[in-house]
Amino acid sequence: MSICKPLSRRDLAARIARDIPEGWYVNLGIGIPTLIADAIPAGREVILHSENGILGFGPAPAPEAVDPWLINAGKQHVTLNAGGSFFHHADSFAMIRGGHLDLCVLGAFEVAANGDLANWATSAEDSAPAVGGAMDLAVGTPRVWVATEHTTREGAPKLVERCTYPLTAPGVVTRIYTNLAVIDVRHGRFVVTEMIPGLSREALQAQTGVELQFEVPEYA
Amino acid sequence: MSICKPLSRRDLAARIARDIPEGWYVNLGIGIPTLIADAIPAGREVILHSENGILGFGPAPAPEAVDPWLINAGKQHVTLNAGGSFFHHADSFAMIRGGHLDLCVLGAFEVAANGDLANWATSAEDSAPAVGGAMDLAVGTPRVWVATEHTTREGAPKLVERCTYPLTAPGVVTRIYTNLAVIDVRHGRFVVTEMIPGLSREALQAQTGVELQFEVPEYA
Amino acid sequence: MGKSHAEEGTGTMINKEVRDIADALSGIGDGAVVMVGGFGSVGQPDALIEGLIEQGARDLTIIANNAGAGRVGLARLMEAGRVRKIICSFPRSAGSVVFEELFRAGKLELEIVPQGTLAERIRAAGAGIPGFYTATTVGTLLAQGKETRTFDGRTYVLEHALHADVALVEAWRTDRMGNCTYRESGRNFNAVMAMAARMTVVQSCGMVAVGALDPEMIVTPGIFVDRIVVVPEAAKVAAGAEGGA
Amino acid sequence: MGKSHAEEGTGTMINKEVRDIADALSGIGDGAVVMVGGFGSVGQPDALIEGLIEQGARDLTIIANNAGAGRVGLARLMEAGRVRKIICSFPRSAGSVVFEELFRAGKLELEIVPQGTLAERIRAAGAGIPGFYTATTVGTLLAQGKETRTFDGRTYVLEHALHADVALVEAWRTDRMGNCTYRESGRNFNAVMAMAARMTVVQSCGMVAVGALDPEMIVTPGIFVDRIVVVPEAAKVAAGAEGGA
Repeated sequence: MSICKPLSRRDLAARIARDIPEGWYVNLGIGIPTLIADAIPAGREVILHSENGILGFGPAPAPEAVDPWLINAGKQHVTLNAGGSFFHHADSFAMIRGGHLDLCVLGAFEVAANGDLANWATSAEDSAPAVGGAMDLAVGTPRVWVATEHTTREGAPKLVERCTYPLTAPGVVTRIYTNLAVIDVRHGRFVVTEMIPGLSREALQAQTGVELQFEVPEYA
Repeated sequence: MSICKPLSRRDLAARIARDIPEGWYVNLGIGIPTLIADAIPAGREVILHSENGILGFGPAPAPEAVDPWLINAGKQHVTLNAGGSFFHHADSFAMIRGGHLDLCVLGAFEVAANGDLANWATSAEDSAPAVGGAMDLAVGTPRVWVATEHTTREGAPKLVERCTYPLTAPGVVTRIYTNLAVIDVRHGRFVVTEMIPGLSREALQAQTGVELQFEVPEYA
Repeated sequence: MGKSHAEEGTGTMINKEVRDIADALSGIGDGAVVMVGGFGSVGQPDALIEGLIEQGARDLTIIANNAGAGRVGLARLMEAGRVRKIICSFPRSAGSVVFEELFRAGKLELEIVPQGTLAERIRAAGAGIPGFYTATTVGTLLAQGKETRTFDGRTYVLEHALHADVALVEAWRTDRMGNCTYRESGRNFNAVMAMAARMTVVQSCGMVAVGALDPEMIVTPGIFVDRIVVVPEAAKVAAGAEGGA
Repeated sequence: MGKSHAEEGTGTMINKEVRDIADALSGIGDGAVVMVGGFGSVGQPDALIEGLIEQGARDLTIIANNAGAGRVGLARLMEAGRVRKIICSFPRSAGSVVFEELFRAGKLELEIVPQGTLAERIRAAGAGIPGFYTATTVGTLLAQGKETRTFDGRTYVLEHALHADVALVEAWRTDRMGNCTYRESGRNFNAVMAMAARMTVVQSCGMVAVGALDPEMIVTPGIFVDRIVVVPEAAKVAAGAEGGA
């Protein structure tokens, strides 16, 4: 293992935010993706979509300014930016399923080199998994980025040859941001395009369940 | 032929209006049905639907009060009653197709005893007939009433055994109001429930292309 | 605007407001399929759900996004043994203790539907569309048993309309004709469920005069609404964050 | 309301307004499928249609409710020989002389679609639904060649999503982010077509500041809009009744 310092959840969110251009319509999943909202550079207009019928929501309100009728899909209180709008659930998922979002950023249990995403059920034997909007987002959005720790808490790889958990959708993930690296999914291969300073290719490979390709200098 | 006086178009519209209870949501087709709007008894709340996204439209405006953005499906200028609302075409036909209207009143070229309605194309050889919303209304509305002259201008029957014109929808008409009689469509038969004063059963039958049943006194 | 028939006023008038919760829920029978609007606590018709517990109907099928939280509302209805089956997208959340107990004990049937498919199946019922195709669930466990079909080289599953006997929805402002507006993220499932049931019962935060709602702003026209009961928003305590989506 | 990113203002800003009609229509190629909003003269993007005649694209497929009237707008585009095919519900009306001429001469392909099916096929394209079932046309000439299927004992036909390369729509008020409201019966096909094309071009009756449109009243959120060109309503003469539906 390397001695370099993995990104914090907040730094990982900031790293992802840097790559979201102005004008994109973006849905952020629960967990690390949610943190991206606060990390978007000031003055850059990125429009956040929430499954429960909001386009253009803003940061959390001050406690005394909470509006009970205004929550996001994670059921956290939010605000509405100027230019935001409200709509119902069928219209909201028409946006998602119809391919109108530019990007969704989701968490993952596992991502496979073929782009398969598993992020909703921890076992095929779980007979009451909560799917929410994950499957609609995964199949409907042209760019599906995953934000995740590179491994599980136990150190098991989350980037794998084939998912063992039940799939959210097959072949949809286009890029993965982990606390160690940025990895594109291309033609059934994981291609590393960025690594945290001081991390060796071997160290990254050792924490990954499938062979990586590298398009970065040995030490970034 | 009888010597009695057939209803005028306006009187026919008024006769139909009498049978529309308060609270019904109603779509009125072009022609005689359109006249029903002005014939609804004052103080009775009947809510008129227009295919182009209006619920609760009111009478034509005074010429100096015409609002260019407010027309009905017949492209006539209308007003909006208090409690009216606007929506788009997909929502408008969701109301129609989803069975939410109580009634539509349509014109007809022919109606058959089995409830078949022909009101959109005058020949199967017409390769550019204008269907508009007629088929959606005919299949989606639980009560389809027809308002029509009893015969064509040439005296040919419009109430027939089987339609010869292309169908708008099969088996949908529930009642017919003509300038001579009110006729229910029941189990594949025409049942006369009302006739204009002085008209004989024989005279009505003579102007009809299929055998009638009668549930009225010989002379009303 | 033209002169309203309503204001001419000789006849009776349309008035969908009922006296109380009991009147609003009368006639809901055992075995009914009941849609419950809201997303989390926002737009949830709490008073109608509590009323349904009092009302006593059993053997219900509930269609809702979540399977209840804590031991109030939907969770209490389930705990009281009134629910046979629940159709939802997100049964398991931080507070879904009652669901967990009943489900593990085999006392509750569950149908998991992705959130977008759930919303669209409900809209389809309201729009007279018996079935439609979506790519959502293709290649996953949730596609098992579903018919598939290819359009332009991509595989889709067939989904069926989801009808209900009753929809319980919460609206922000309503008039006696049944026109409804919603507030902010309160529109959610309410606006589609209002279209999809044989009878739609609205828990309204407040009545206004006919004509007071901007016709451009009415989200659910009165055509979809059968009964309205007023429960002022002051009586509604926002339960706050519940976790899960 | 939270503080808008827009108002912090160090970066560039989203601005979908373009300078003129030519910019609004640039890039539309020969063979394009073009949706044209409006119902009769209401909500019809007249200036964009006239602009499309100048722009010069040929071999177009037009999706619209009507096939034009008189010798202006859509009728003039057809008369100029730019339209290969029209998909509509009501081609023949009092003033549809150009359509009649071209159609009889075999110079125009026609697909007749019932108005509700037309609206729903357009919405389906916008909503990522490749196909759906409807009872409309069952048992009629218009069902010929369509696949049928039975749900709960009733027969339905399969209808396919109707996509376009470009949608030309008219809106009432817009902001630089592309949010749109419509006026009265002007919503009609505009709001669904705005969802269904690869590029949506809005002819707006007037721009307002971001935040000036009530978020509860925005019918077409900016996500569906690519370009906006302002044509004040004063320049738009209501052509009045045209007959037909």
